[in-house]
Amino acid sequence: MEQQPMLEWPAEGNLRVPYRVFADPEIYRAELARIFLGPTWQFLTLAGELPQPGDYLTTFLGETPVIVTRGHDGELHAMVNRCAHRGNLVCLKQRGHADNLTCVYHAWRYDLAGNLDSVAFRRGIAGKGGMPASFALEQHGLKQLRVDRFGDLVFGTLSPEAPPLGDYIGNLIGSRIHRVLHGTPKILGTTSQILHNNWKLYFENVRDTYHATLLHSFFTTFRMSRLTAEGGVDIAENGAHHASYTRNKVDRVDAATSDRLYAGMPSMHENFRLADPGFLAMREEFGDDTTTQILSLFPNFVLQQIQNSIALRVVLPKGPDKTELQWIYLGFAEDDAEMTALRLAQANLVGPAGYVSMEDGAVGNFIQRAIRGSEQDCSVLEMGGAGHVSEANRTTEASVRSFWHCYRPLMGL
Amino acid sequence: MEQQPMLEWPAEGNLRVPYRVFADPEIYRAELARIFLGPTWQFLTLAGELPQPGDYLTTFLGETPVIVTRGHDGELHAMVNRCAHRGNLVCLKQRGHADNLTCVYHAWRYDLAGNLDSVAFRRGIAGKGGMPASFALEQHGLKQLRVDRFGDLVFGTLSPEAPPLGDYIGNLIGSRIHRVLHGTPKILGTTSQILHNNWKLYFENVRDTYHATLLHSFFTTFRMSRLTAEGGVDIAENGAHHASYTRNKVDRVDAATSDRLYAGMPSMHENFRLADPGFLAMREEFGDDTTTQILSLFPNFVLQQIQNSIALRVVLPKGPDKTELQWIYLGFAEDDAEMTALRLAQANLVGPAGYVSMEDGAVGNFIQRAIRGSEQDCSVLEMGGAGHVSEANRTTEASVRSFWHCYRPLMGL
Amino acid sequence: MEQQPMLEWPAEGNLRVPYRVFADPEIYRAELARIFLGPTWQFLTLAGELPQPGDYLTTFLGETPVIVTRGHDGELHAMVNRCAHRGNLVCLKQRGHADNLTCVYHAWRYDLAGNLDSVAFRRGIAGKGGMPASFALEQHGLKQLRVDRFGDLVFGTLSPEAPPLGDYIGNLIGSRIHRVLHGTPKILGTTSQILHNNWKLYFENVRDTYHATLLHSFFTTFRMSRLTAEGGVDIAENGAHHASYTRNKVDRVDAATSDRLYAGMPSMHENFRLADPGFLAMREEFGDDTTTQILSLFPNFVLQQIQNSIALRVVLPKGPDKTELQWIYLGFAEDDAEMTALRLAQANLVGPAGYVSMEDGAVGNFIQRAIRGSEQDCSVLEMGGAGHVSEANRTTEASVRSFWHCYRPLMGL
Amino acid sequence: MSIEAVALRLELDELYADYVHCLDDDELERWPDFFTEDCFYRVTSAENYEANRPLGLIYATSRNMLKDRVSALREANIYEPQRYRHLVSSLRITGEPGDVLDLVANFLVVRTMQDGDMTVFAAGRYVDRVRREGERWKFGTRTVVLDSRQIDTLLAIPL
Amino acid sequence: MSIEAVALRLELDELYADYVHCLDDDELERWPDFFTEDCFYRVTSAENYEANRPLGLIYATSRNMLKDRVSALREANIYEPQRYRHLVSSLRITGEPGDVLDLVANFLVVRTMQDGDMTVFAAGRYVDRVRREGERWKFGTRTVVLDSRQIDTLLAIPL
Amino acid sequence: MSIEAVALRLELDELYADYVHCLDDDELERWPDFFTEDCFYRVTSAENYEANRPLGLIYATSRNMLKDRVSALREANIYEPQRYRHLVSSLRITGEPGDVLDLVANFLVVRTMQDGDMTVFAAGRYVDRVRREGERWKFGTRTVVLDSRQIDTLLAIPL
Ligand code: FES
Ligand code: FES
Ligand code: FES
Ligand SMILES: [Fe+3]
Ligand SMILES: [Fe+3]
Ligand SMILES: [Fe+3]
Repeated sequence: MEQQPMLEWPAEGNLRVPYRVFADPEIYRAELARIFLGPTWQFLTLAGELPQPGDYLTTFLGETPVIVTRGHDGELHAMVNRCAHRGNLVCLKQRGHADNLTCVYHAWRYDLAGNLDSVAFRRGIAGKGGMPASFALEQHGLKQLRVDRFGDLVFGTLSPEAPPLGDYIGNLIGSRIHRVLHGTPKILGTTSQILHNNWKLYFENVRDTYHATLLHSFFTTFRMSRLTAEGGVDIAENGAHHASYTRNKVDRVDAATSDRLYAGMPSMHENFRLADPGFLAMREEFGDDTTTQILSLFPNFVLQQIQNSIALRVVLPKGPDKTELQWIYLGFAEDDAEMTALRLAQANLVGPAGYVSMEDGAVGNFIQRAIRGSEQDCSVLEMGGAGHVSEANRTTEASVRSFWHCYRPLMGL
Repeated sequence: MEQQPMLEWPAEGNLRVPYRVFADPEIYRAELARIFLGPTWQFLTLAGELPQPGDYLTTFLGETPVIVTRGHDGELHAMVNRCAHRGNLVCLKQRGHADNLTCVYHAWRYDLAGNLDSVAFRRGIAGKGGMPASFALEQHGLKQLRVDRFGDLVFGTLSPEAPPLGDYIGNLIGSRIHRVLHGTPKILGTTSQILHNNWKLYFENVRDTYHATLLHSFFTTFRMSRLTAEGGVDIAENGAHHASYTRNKVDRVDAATSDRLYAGMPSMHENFRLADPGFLAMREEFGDDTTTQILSLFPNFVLQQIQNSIALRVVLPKGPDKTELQWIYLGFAEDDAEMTALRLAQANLVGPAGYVSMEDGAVGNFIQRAIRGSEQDCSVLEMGGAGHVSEANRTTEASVRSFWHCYRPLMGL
Repeated sequence: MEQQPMLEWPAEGNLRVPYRVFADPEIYRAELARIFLGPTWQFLTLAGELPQPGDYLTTFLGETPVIVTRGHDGELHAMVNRCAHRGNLVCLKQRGHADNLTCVYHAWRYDLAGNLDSVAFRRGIAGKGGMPASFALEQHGLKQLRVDRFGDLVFGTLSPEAPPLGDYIGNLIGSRIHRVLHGTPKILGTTSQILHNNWKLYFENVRDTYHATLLHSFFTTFRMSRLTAEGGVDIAENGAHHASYTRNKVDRVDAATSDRLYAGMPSMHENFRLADPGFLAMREEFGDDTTTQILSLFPNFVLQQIQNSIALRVVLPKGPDKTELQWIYLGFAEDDAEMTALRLAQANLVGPAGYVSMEDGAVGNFIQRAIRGSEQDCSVLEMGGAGHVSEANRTTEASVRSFWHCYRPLMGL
Repeated sequence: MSIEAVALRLELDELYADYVHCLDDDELERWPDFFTEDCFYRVTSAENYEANRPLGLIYATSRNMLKDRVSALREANIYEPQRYRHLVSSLRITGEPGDVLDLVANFLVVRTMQDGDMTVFAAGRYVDRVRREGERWKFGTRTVVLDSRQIDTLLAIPL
Repeated sequence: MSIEAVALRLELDELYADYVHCLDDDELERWPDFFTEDCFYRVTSAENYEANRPLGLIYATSRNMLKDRVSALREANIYEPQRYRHLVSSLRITGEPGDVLDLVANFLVVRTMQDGDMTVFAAGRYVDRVRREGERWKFGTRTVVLDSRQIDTLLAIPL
Repeated sequence: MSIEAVALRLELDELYADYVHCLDDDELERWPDFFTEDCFYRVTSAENYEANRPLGLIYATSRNMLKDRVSALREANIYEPQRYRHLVSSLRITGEPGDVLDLVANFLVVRTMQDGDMTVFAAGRYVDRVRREGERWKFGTRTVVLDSRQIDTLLAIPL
């Protein structure tokens, strides 16, 4: 079954998406195998989270649990968090420090790179029991990931086919990562959101430059990221990654025209004012005039810059209609107190309670509920034409189409 | 797979029901497609719930979300609640008032009949982006339902094959609807019950004239709807609909015989008395001597009259083993205060806490639990013989058999 | 599909277990049919729980609900708890007393052996309705189980193929049951644990003599059941059942060697002491020097003796990744007050909060989570070699292998 | 604040505590006695309550009707063994003090079935009017306003 | 124990009860007034709180920022109709008595959606500092420490 | 009602509040000190309790056994990181006032795992006997009666 297509993709190609891909358990299982355990690099952690040899934390590749360690060699290692003996979780805690990794069930011990060091009572006791002579430690290590860094971002993959990380990300998108992460990342806090929808509905949302000022009133009313401002979307060659950006101070049309274009939009509230709007002001930081940049790496990583609010987001599939969205809010070690205060105030814009992101936590679920009984129908991706390449324009679904352009061959769809 | 039978129906036909039909996910999905999105009319609302143009509410056809509106033309319209763009719920609230229907995600705007009026930034901005010239608004409306009224009851279907509503209901059952709904419906209140069982187990229960005085002590002990009283069941020609009725004041056998027949039944509690029995008394209302009438329209609508307690019930499937039972308790605009007080007091008889309906909320779940591991076995429907037509008798499962008689050809079983 | 293998078992046979058997819904459904409704005897109750004719209680064969009664004939009977009419649960309460079994839905009445005695209104009323002449009570009884006793333990099966209970258990294991249940069982209390893992992961754990002193610190630190003490595992011929035992006072190696062997094991806490260790002391009871005996009968029964703590455990599957573990803590009618006090104190060792069993409630769930995305991989069962027969040694996975040795032919795997 | 005001507050706490233990401990026969003879007891949803729809899922206009509810549960109706656990919080006096008091409180009810299955069965607020009868406060009106429009399976034991 | 000490305790109970009814009854416009003008209000997780990570999911350094939160919920943000039900328990005064008090209390919030779906949305503790302003106690600092790192769907209505 | 009666009531509220914060804040080392040296602490189900079955899931006949429970949790037993949140309600004095008091209260415990997963872990009642020791009230007997016969996964932290 894995070989023949699980559904017939419409002739329109990237202009249509069958709703079944958001609901079908068989397609979901295939995604876990072909995408999340396949030739893609996925974010594991920030390097700074594991400063000392012996530090470890746990995360996921899709639904597969993973351990990330700092080895005694000072290198980062990652392994599937499943004991080679009987499959127990080797690391039970989300983070910790250990000289080695010992499974609690039968005390098999692995080194920090996942190699099996010892098996309890391997030689038996008083000549009885123990492992057969044929048992070779080196054949029973933890399944190891390839690990690589892009700046302070640590990625992993289980696939030997995945290209080197640098090539995977590419210069176009890579430079936009460097632009934002210009200092030493310091975590201001984390949270996660449980989304009752398929993971791809959230990832489409992130890559959708068309919706922001139509769904999020703050963007519109406070002129934060209007489509009438300069901006565009960069898209990696194979469509995998994207970065959309707004140069807010540069209007493509005059303010009056912009207001006219947005007049009557439900997201436009002319008379909505804040009693304490101070936190909205952006402080010069990035050495350019880009006020908002939303960047995604296929299949599930997001880097966000909205004014001075910087966050990483990781999209973890938890079932065909359940997704965990993890947020890591960042500042930099180099920040002064005022900048830290500003980032904390601007954190009100994003996250589960964010003024410009609250809706994104719900809209995927709205779609999930709406498509029940319509799995044979399709969504329509024609805004901005049929392209899935970079544009100096955001009134387009180019980067949404590019997601499917990358997704379909991986899935054989 | 949809074409070949999903199971082999027993040779006994309507005398047997394989338990698998209450548990199998594949059969459940086929029901959503063939019955709830198929050639059946399903209750949407009372016309009076949408008095003004622009009023709307939301409900379901099976699991498919639906919007019902009162158009500017004064007509009722219904559409699938799924945006033609990317599938978002167009109406988020259960009821409201709007001049048009605007999707929150990208502000595509539909008129109250579901026709697409406008697409945000359809022409792009300053010559960039927007929809291709080939994009035609009229090809991207909301999927529209056929809507028709039977008195104040509003029904809808997605199927062009469904016969006209009047023919669908027919005169036999139609006249029994009119008999009860003799005034201008006024909603006294609503509630809903979550039943942890397949929807058909509840619908069988509603159509089961055999169980009432055996399961519900009040009916038996207080002589409310004994099988020894005059009564019967009317069944539509194709078996789809039914109406069972009791003419309580007309006994078929004398009281002593009745008591003897019920003696020893677990539902008979000779010594059970009420301290305040006033609410049980029926007030003359319907111009006939029918004290109880339970009516069902295939596949999921119920109209109940028990004494002066009137309610609509809608059976919404939520999964193979989950069902929502919605209750709409009615009075009439013409009721005097005393009648309203009586209906409210008699509401104690029905609903989730009802003296004669509480058990019906649980018995379906008892069956759902009991058939685990017995999916290949069958229930037995031989009470009253093999018929599925009208009888002047309620000691029969005729109207349960008639449900299956209508269900099987629709499902190809 | 039930005929061809649901998966290809690895060539290594019982030395490998594909993780898919712990996660696959199709395999789970097959287990319910082939194992739990198949030729196995499953524990139903203690005979003493139903002292009087008319006493009944309810339990399960797999997910199939079952009634156990004491008939007027003084014999024990068991039937599927599903009415022959429309499939309702005949007994709603977990235990009770009744002269007959009457279904609440339509009052069909069965005797305490499950034979159908009467059908309400079988002859109709005043010549109308009722059951057809062809309807024969004797063809519509409750589905009956074979019931047999082993001492005070009552077992049942739905399969005519199951051998007589005594042969099924055999002398080797049977004598170890008698050894523990030397008096008249008296229930000190019951509880149940919801395990979020496949039932077989718990059953493997029970049969795993290798893990106890490595996972449970109390065993190790307080020298309660070290592998360096005398002991072994008895395994029934077909591998179905097992009994592992420790003769704690007889060390195979001197204390120093034992300490050295356990030195550095995470479960060894040299400096861990109790302020009130009194409850750990064992009182002579069984007339031998066996301090711990864990016994299992295929597929889901456990008899435990740890010091003076005696308990029955029943493993009920509730889904591919959900299991209910029922505990019945026993004393004997012959116990003096001091022994009862000791058993209650030692109950701190076992159950959901038990010092040496707490971990067993979680480790199965750890595995269930760890194997996500690794269903094609296998666990490794090579400790103690490849055998699945009795050994005078516990540093082995022989009794785990023997479980699979019995499981695979039943499942055709 | 006077000692009387404090005492009043503690009397009311006691009333609410006694009421829920009565229900949670299955002493339903004591339940009607928490009400005045001419009481009005109603269980409804916030949706009905806010739309001024008069329906009650349980609707009693006298203490006798409460007694009938109890005897029906004991003798007539069939439902699986189950028990409630009430948590009550944030009791407030909303009206003027006196011999009749208007009160509101939040509640949560966890329902446990005989097999051990636990669910959050109900959450909402009590909107009450209590009246002093001799030594005791009694409910002249108790409106149980459920946050949810849904009832899981059935509502047997009162709230 | 003095009558004043008792009265203080009941005043604080009243403050906490009034606060949750304000939120549960959708009287959000009253909500900022429970705080001092220079208040600090923050919703965070135990994980952030114990790691001394300053982030707040909602982070307000003035009463005006609370007012803005309310007006955004009323005018700007889009979310499905929903309501909370707060249960509050085990209020304790942790610091020295005076005109400024340090308090901690446990809470549980059940969220109900318009279709009736109920979930345990939040559980955790309030870590508060209250200050007397004339007749009323007001929150100078309210830190809502959620036990869970997860938020179901979104956090619209404050806690 | 006398000021003493009021004070007693508030002392008991304080005892119950302090107890749950001790457990919810993971200060288990303080926990045994809420009990008398010869205390009896038992966690059981309503099913066992009502059938007079003496079993306890946790069964301690001395304060030392409580200390051992804590040290085992700290040093010996293995369980995933988790925290409780207790809600306590409807405390009542059921016996005669004096230096020994019989009390009952309802409780609900929400358990949160490290990944953020929250469940209603336990609901039930405390059946207690407290004794005054100097300035403090201590539990001579605490019987934790769980409504459910089921425990999800395991019971590590006491209730
Ligand atoms: S499962 Fe890890 S050591 Fe056995
Ligand atoms: S989904 Fe409705 S406008 Fe885009
Ligand atoms: S289902 Fe048992 S009598 Fe009808
Ligand atoms: Fe967005
Ligand atoms: Fe009924
Ligand atoms: Fe164990």
